[in-house]
Amino acid sequence: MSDKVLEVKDLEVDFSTLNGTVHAIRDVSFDLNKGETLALVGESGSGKSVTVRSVIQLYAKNAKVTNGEITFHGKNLLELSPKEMDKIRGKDISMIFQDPMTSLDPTMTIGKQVAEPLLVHHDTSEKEAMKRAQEVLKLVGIPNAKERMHNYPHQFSGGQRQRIVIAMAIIDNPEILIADEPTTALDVTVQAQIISLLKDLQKKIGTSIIFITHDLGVVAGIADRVAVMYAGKIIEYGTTDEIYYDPKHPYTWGLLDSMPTLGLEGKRLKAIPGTPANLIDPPKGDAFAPRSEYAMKIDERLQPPFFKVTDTHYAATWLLDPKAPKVTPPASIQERYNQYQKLRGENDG
Amino acid sequence: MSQYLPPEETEFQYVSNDLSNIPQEVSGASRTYFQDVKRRFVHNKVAMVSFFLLILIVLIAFVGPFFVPTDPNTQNVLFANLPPKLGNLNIPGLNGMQTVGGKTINAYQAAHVPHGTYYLFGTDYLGRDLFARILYGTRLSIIVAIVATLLDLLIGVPYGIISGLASERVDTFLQRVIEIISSVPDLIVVILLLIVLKPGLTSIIIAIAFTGWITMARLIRAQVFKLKQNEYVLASETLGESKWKISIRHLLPNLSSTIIIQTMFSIPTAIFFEAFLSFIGIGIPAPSASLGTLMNDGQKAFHFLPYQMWIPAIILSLIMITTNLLGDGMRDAFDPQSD
Amino acid sequence: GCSQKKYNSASAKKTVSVSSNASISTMDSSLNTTLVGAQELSNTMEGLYRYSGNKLEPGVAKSIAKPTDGGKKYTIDLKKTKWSNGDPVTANDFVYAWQRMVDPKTASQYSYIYSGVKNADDIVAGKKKPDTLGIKALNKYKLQVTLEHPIPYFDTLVSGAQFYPLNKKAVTASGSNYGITSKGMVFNGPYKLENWKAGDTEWHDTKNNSYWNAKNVKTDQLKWYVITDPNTGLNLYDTNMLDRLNNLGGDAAHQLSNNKDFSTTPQNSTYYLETNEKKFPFMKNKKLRQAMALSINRDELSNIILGKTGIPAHSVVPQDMSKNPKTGVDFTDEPSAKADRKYTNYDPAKATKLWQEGLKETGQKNVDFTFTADDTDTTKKMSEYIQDTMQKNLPGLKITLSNVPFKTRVQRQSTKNFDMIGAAWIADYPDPTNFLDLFTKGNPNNDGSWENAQYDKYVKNSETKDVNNPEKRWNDMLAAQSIITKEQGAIPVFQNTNAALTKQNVKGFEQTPTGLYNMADVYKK
Amino acid sequence: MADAQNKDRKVAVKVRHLKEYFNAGKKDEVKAVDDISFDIYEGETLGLVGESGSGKTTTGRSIIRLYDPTSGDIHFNGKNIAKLKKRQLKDFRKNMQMIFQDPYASLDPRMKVKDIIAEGIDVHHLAKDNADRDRQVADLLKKVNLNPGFANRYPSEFSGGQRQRIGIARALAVQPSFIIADEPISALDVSIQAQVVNLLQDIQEEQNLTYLFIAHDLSMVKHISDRIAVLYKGKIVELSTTDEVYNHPLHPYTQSLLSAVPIPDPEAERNHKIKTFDHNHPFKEGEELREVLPGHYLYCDEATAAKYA
Amino acid sequence: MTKYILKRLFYLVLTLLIIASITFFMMKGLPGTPYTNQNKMSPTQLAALNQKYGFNKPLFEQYLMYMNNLVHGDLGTSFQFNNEPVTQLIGDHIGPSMQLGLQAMILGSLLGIVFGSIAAIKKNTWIDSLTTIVSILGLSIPSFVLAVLLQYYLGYKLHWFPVALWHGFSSSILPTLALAAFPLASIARYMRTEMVDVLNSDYIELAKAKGDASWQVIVKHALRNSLIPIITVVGPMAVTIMTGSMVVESIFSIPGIGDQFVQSILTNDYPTIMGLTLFYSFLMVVVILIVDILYGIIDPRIRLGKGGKA
Ligand SMILES: Nc1ncnc2c1ncn2[C@@H]1O[C@H](COP(=O)(O)OP(=O)(O)OP(=O)(O)O)[C@@H](O)[C@H]1O
Ligand SMILES: Nc1ncnc2c1ncn2[C@@H]1O[C@H](COP(=O)(O)OP(=O)(O)OP(=O)(O)O)[C@@H](O)[C@H]1O
Ligand SMILES: [Mg+2]
Ligand SMILES: [Mg+2]
Repeated sequence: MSDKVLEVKDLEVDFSTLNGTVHAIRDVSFDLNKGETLALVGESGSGKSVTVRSVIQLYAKNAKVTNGEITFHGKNLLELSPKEMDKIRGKDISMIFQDPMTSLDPTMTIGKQVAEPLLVHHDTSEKEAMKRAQEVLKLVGIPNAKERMHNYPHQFSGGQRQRIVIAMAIIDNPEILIADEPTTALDVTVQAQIISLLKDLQKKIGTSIIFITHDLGVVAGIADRVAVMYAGKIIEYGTTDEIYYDPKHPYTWGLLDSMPTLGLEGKRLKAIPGTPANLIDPPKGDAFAPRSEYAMKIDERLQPPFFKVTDTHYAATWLLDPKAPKVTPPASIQERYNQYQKLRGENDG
Repeated sequence: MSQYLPPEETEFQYVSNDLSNIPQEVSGASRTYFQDVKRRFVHNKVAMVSFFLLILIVLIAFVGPFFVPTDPNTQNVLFANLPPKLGNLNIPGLNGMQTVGGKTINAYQAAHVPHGTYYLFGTDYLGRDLFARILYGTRLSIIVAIVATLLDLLIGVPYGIISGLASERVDTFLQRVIEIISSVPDLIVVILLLIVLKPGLTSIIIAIAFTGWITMARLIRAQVFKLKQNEYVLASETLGESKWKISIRHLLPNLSSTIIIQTMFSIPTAIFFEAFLSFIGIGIPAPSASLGTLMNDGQKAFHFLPYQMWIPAIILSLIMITTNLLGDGMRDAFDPQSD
Repeated sequence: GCSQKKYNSASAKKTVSVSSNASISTMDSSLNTTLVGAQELSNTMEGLYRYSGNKLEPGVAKSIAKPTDGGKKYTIDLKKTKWSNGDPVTANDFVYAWQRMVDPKTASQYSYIYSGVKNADDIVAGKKKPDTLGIKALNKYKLQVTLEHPIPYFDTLVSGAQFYPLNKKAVTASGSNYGITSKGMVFNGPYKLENWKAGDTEWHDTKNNSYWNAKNVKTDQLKWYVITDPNTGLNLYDTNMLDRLNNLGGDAAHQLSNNKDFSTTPQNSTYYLETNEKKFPFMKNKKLRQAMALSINRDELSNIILGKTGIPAHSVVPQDMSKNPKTGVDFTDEPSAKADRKYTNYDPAKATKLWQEGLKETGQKNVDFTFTADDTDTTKKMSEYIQDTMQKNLPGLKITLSNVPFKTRVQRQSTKNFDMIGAAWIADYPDPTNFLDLFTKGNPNNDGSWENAQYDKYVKNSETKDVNNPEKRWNDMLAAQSIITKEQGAIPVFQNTNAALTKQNVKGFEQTPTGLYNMADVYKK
Repeated sequence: MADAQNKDRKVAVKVRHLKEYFNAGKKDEVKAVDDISFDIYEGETLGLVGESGSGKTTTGRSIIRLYDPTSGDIHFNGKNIAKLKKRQLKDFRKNMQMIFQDPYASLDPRMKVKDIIAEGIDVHHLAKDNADRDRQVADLLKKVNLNPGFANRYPSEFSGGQRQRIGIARALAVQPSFIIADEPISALDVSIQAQVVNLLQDIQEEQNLTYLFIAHDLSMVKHISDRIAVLYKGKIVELSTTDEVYNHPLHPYTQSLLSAVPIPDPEAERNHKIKTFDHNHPFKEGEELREVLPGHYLYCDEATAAKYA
Repeated sequence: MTKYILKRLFYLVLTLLIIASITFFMMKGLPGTPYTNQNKMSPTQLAALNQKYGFNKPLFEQYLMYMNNLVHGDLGTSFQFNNEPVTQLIGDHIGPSMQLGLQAMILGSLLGIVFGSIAAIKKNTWIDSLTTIVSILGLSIPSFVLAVLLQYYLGYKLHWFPVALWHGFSSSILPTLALAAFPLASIARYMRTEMVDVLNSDYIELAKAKGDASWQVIVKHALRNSLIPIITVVGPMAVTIMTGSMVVESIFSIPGIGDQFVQSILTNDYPTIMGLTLFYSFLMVVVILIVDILYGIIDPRIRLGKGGKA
């Protein structure tokens, strides 16, 4: 496929700790198409951050990629030298982190920080870079960009800082923008602004975005496709609509159900019982099985492969095996599907 | 690797988990905070080696004198300034040879030392056995360090806690006091104290305690400022706990790492300070020796009898390095982020 | 080591570099109290007479004057000499300096040395005007000095810094700054001090061409360096930065004793111990004091611990200071003195015995003494040795050491705030009475309060009745010496010597009886 | 302020003209809470929402007297506690408790779970003996769905959700009637949030507790609250029943806030419009909190209020 | 800002006055007088001396006089060096101490920063251990031992540098090295801690994500941010070192202030002791003030006078 900008294949990442080896990423594969937004969702510790950090190879010292391939423009990023990787970082692939309050160097003016990628990667003169920084700052909605370029991070609000970080990430028109929970630390109103900013930018510069969050509301607003992670694996992926309206994995069901939605509400929330899986000694079979009411014997022994639902929708659960008994998803999930069908009908009609 | 067995029909059966009663897991084995600290510490080889070395030094310094029959203060003037010698082994530096006026002579023969008598670290200007003196000196230096540190803890820690918890006005006052004490040169404080007091172990300790606690108080105060914002302290307050009890129940235990680490830094400081006092002549009164007085004496004879300075200096450095490395190790062990 | 040469500048001809153990606090001859100051004053000033080695020679005076009026009047003719600013040195310069010295407003701490000059004591006490002092300028170059009683050692006395002339113009012009900087000072001695400030750790003396005897001064420049660290001194000497290294410590002296540059010169001083008989009346028991004296092995102490920076002292009067006026025998080598050495020769068994008897007689069991002494290296080592040997030989005695700075020790001494003290006396003038006086009843320096009427009588006789009869006087002093030695009123320990290193090509370092060096005699071959 | 609709209900907490200024009188004065008044009825859950820094935490902490109010009254069970001396606080603290936001910072890492939970029991001498204390701790652990066997463990061994339950157990230990929950779930993972919210609701039903529930996650607040107060820059701009606030928000800020909440529904998100609010000129002269509709309070001037009448 | 500085200046003056008062009364309470031959002086002479130093006045009056003189910059005259004004004494001797102190601070800070940074960057490698050991050695060898060793081996044996004395720059090298060991070692240790913290921070990660090579990250971002807290340590340390190390000065026969300090103490030279104490305290409080102000200037986050307790 020609419009794939990034392909991750069979990625496995371990961390060695005093307690033992943490198998944080266990065989993760996905690809990213040009101009699309792929959302990675899943509970805390499921491996979202480690996955994307592997792409730009910024991870803790105790990390080790034990297997896999990350292809970008025909090159396996995992085989590049640190120098070659430096050339890609911030230029072709850039990244935004969760906390805007700590992501900026407190002792450097924001203009300089925004201009830095240009200065690092091109022979741009300082003046030109600063001019460009000013443009980008204006683009992300910093008022009086010209004057405020010379201010320090602490003189900006959280929302403004996140805009500055975004400005920095897009100044060199990267092909891929990785956003690791870019709005989690922000207020809903500010979050909404940042998300619409990202959407606008994507339209303008055509970047592909990998967007990490555990807020399903945000995902619904921004993503074209969604990959759901659990215990170091992707367990389901598909278009946003497919994941929201026709999920197949019990974990995805639980995730959707635990959200009190403004539209659908019941007296009690449906919680996913139990605690996340232990990644030092991950279960042999389906890691979610112990918390699932749909667990089968096979789940204890074998990890489920991906079962195809549609061309774009895959889920790793034995429930999709033809041999499995017919399952009825929880009522709320069926409700979603029905609502979706109705909406579709309306739209088509 | 286990062989892959394709899924069988029979395995596609619900196991009907009891989800209302999932066995509740807690991460890892049951470990207290201190067990964790210990674990991290044990994994730090440098710190462990330092720890055992230090223990060894302390043991030798405290137990050694019982096994070494030589009295550290016995003078044998005829055997003054003999170089180190270990048995009849001919190890350079430990063979009792000495260069006097360009000629190498056997100092033991020259002084008519009876056969079979030898001094591992040599003797000093009064013919005292330096090995015995260094044993006692090390012990004394360690006592100075420990006692001074204890005093430091007894003043610095409460001072810091009070300053951190008290009202802004009291805090400002306490900080001014610290500011004043710390802007008077250490040397003068100590010397003035020593003029008023009688020179000796007690006054040295008091002198060290007088200025030594300032850093501790500052650190503790800063830490208390941080800790008292902690929600568990607030929680305790909402439960009606008094400030006093909060300090004991919550602050003190959580300050322990700061305290221990700072203590590890105080120990070398105290030893060092004592050495310095000895250098300017107001240290431990003779004939008792500390590493400081020994180095000081050795320094004066360095031109001719270098071993008299080298040996105590090496031992002091060893103590300093081990305590510092131990301190580093402790700091890392107490920092949960370090693994 | 390619740059070795660069630091050898001291070896340039006609410059002699010498170590000093302290800096000069004042160049005001009326105020100086230190040996370093006295040395520098002697380098740059000239009194009536000057010692060259042990020989007293005329300085500003034409010749060494003989007294008249039964030893109470001296009329001295002066040479026509000049100050370094060209002013003549006149009799009035002496009159001015002497009167200034005794003027209580000057508050000189050394004015007591004038005692014996007519009216000096009264002037110091504020009872008489300074101009009543027994000194008169008969004319520009003739000086007359009147004494209250004859002073046998008058000639030596007036060779000292306290009796130097002062240029009134220079002194008054500088006001209270006089003596704290070389600026504004004028000199009439062999050298001039330039660019100096009080507390400097390095100073240079340049040859004074106005000096009357300049043609015999063969050195152009003296460089003085304050060196307090023993290693530094040795390192500097070995790297030829110093031509003369003074005051070697015991260890160094011991190690260097075979070096050809090494020399020791005894100083006219005695180090002795006193016990406080006021505070501890039982110490009036002479057996206890004798026991203490016998418990010290002075040879071992001097040879090994002091490394020959000291020689054993058997009497309070140092050896090689005064000779029998008739036979030329040294005061400490007279037969009676030799016989009395049994009181100071190491005898541990006797010491123990005497000590126990003394304790029994006084009803004491245990004696706890704090031994106060200076905190110099040598003194510290010595006191550790004494502590050890006394405790070993004198059962029941416990000694705690208190090594304090010089000033503190002197203070404790003069306020009698001590148990046992180690004191040293350096001769102001080389005469046994300078030492014997110290232990007479009521003398401010009799710190231990030992007293003996017979002794006092002999000392008094030597200064009054027999003062003009050298032989009788000698015998009085010997008798006094014998009494104090037998009683061990003060326990002599050692006599200080200056152990020094001198480069082979440097000559003329000869100590004068007052512990100084006549730097006009020092030259480099 | 007991409005027409609720005049029969018993008021648990009555806050009047509460002000909490930090660094009062200085150049860097912060009016964290600026003259707010409201009631909390017995057995209800009042949700307090607002953007970061709007003064939610400060409000909660002032009510429980972790801060001394700058001015204003706080009536709790009929007693004005705003001016109680520190010494007198102990009694009322048995009845009012707090659950904290950060499950990591709110448990002393060096204490065992049982000692954390029993701290209140110890302070107020609620246990007859050690066995009784242990029994109470076990009961509390069971109540928050934790294995009683965990009593001897240390907080570091627990996950965020489990820790938050321990925090809840600690608050319940003194059997309070009113609990302030300051963002008790915002530090938790989505899938765990629901567990804790359910637990809070269960306990409320069981023991007829009153909650002040502080949060910025509006969907959760909506789920749990009976009434909602919207805080903005230290002032309550709107206060009414949950349905009213969500379905008929009157204040432009409330409207803007609600419109910004993301909806976990792609279809809805596609048509999502966000209302903007002018943060530079939020308040006008003559505005105060007025009851414009029965039980619906709005921060507005008289003219605006008149429109709804 | 101005208000803040004024407030600080007020406290500064207050601190100095308190220190002056404390030292004054402590000195007065000490046993002993500065006159060596007191027992040989006549009462008239003593009275003259006492009058000269004002000892004949009531204590409180002496105190007022001292304070009054102090305000006018007069620290009295030295006992030890008859009549020499203490201010002049300090002026004469501070030069070499300052020069040595500055050189040692500059050398120590530069090397300390380099060592500390390298240790942090190479955390938990043998390079880290090596720099740690070197810096601990710097902290654990007493300066007099180090001075003796340097003098003996580099000066005496190898002739690389002058053995001692104060003759131009070359003779300042060995004492500078001896003095630099402590600042070097402690700054290296502080630097390592700070740098490790900074390197763990988000903005460093972001800088890496921008494609900065590791040296760029260090130079552009990490160094500056880790240096800020170091300033607070360096200031007071510089004062301590610049006001003279008696040990090093005496070993190298340098006419510095440290030796004067000890000499004045040993000779009961009260005016000098007090003068030097005040001088030191003055430098210390001024430097601390400057450090605080600098801190605000260098670190844009800290605005003076805003927020929190000082
Ligand atoms: N440096 C590390 N050392 C050990 N384990 C690590 C390290 N970094 C991450 N992990 C582990 O790897 C797993 C995946 O972490 P990751 O940060 O990718 O989670 P996440 O999905 O991003 O979670 P969150 O939503 O909390 O950010 C977790 O179990 C985590 O504990
Ligand atoms: N101790 C304090 N000193 C000074 N200002 C403070 C203090 N505590 C809080 N503030 C300020 O008071 C205002 C309200 O803070 P508060 O913590 O109550 O907000 P919040 O609504 O709880 O915000 P968040 O959602 O971030 O928790 C903020 O501007 C805050 O900076
Ligand atoms: Mg993450
Ligand atoms: Mg809050």
